[in-house]
Amino acid sequence: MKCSHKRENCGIVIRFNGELGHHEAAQCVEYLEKTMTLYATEPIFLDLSGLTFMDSSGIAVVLGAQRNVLGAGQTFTVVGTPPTAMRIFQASGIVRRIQFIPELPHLPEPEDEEEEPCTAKSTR
Amino acid sequence: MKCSHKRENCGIVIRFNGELGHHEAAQCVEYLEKTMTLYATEPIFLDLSGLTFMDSSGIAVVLGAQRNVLGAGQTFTVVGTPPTAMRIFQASGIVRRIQFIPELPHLPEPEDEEEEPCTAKSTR
Amino acid sequence: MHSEINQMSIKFQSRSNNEAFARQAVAAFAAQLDPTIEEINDIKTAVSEAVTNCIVHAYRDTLGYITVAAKLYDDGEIQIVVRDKGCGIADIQQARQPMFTTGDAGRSGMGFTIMESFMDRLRVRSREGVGTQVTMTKRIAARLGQK
Amino acid sequence: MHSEINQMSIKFQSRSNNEAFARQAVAAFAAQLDPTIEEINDIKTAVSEAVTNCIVHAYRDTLGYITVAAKLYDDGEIQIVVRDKGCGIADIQQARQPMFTTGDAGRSGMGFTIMESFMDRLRVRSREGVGTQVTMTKRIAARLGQK
Ligand SMILES: Nc1ncnc2c1ncn2[C@@H]1O[C@H](COP(=O)(O)OP(=O)(O)O)[C@@H](O)[C@H]1O
Ligand SMILES: Nc1ncnc2c1ncn2[C@@H]1O[C@H](COP(=O)(O)OP(=O)(O)O)[C@@H](O)[C@H]1O
Repeated sequence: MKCSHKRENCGIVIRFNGELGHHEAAQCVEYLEKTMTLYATEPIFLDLSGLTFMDSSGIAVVLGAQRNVLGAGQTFTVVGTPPTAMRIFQASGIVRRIQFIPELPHLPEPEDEEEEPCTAKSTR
Repeated sequence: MKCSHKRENCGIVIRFNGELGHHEAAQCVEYLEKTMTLYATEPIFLDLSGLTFMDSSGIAVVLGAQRNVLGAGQTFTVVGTPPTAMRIFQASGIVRRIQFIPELPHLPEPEDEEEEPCTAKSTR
Repeated sequence: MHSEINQMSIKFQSRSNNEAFARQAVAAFAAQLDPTIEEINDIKTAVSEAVTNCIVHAYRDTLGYITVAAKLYDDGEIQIVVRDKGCGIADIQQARQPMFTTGDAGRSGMGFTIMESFMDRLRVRSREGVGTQVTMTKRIAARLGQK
Repeated sequence: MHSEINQMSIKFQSRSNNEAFARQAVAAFAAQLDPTIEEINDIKTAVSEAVTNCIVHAYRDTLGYITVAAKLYDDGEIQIVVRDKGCGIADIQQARQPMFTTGDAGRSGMGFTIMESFMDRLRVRSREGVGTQVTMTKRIAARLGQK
């Protein structure tokens, strides 16, 4: 499991690569908390498209991230969830409380200030 | 393990894809024999670049292919052997009796009849 | 027909870094039934849930042994048995309810529910102080081109 | 230091389609030492040779059980023990010679030689009619960025 993050037009994108089971969950929780604290006013996207495996441990990881949201422009969205992982999130019902989207929103370059719905709330 | 073959400019190229251990060896031996009989007058290349695993069972497979050579233009060359497999062939000493080359010879298209050293013997 | 064609078992300590080993070993064995990637993922997920339960619940504050046994049948069925000699489950019916957990915030209580929905059948046997045995089966559909 | 940090064992029948399972299971376990791809390939190859020997030689005309046990040590060493209860080896020194084989045309007699050269140490113990035990160890070098 490798955690990384990167600033994109739409906000901060955190990526998990590899297998996410109970053994790896603590590391993911810690990384999410650290990164979300660092970017307390920006939209946060969790990109799961690099997961090669996930079990029900992923549910608590995502729920915990949602609880990390610090207000003032910070939002939390899960992106690119692989099919098997999606079935797990669906079974748990958290798809009703957290936003899951297939791809990162394609926003224009930061220069085009008129159209930045995704980062709108994070300007301060 | 998947065996396949294809005609290329330089001759008939047989490809092994996947893992080659004792369990898969019989299938490989059979495929080589069948294909080499079918193209009895053409140069035969065994492309191992698609092997994800090989143990000492590969030695007998390659030695057997060499014994299949039917004369009259048929030659046998091993191509693209992965590093770990190469160390096995080297340990066995068969690298002194069979030709191992890194890549298929790049021959001009069949139209250019002047330069076809590799298929030269196979015209009849 | 339903005859056994192959079997294996693995035994390992209840350390969380063995979860990946356990699910990958079962996946490597199940590959003999020529499953789809989705079927393999289902099996890995179910094994991961059952093995994690042994580590987190059965041997919560101790180190113990876990065995995973698998059998393949000629009709494409795989049977997987995950066994521990841990604390056992007092009320199995309650334990199998979605969202029920005795674990910490990291547990969602969805383990048994996932095992049930990713496999065809799930049987749980347990005795407090003796241990737990989870038996799961799944039929891998024969595919065109299957050997 | 040389303390054991983890262990596992697998047990399976002497069917040739279990060779892939055995080497992949050991590879999945050895992955905990963060080996390079080359080191993993070495281990898979050595395990494959030892397991194939049980299937082809130890249980030549019969079906028996093979166990593969592995231990990890805190200095990066992996120890692998492959055991059978097959025919045994009459003359171990002779058996370990390169090119010596009692097998058919499919065997090259290079199995023990490959195990020796791909692993750091190889020990063979055997008793005719009782079985054979092959113990192999390899030290995985610590790498930059290793956890
Ligand atoms: N192997 C086991 N040994 C002891 N208790 C178990 C075991 N497996 C499950 N349980 C009990 O059943 C409950 C529900 O398990 P499960 O549905 O897998 O969810 P979770 O693991 O997230 O708690 C656990 O919280 C635990 O109390
Ligand atoms: N597990 C075993 N049980 C019985 N005999 C064995 C075993 N392993 C090896 N041998 C004997 O040792 C010989 C050499 O083995 P090896 O070097 O692996 O080459 P190969 O397997 O190609 O014959 C075998 O031909 C066999 O006679």
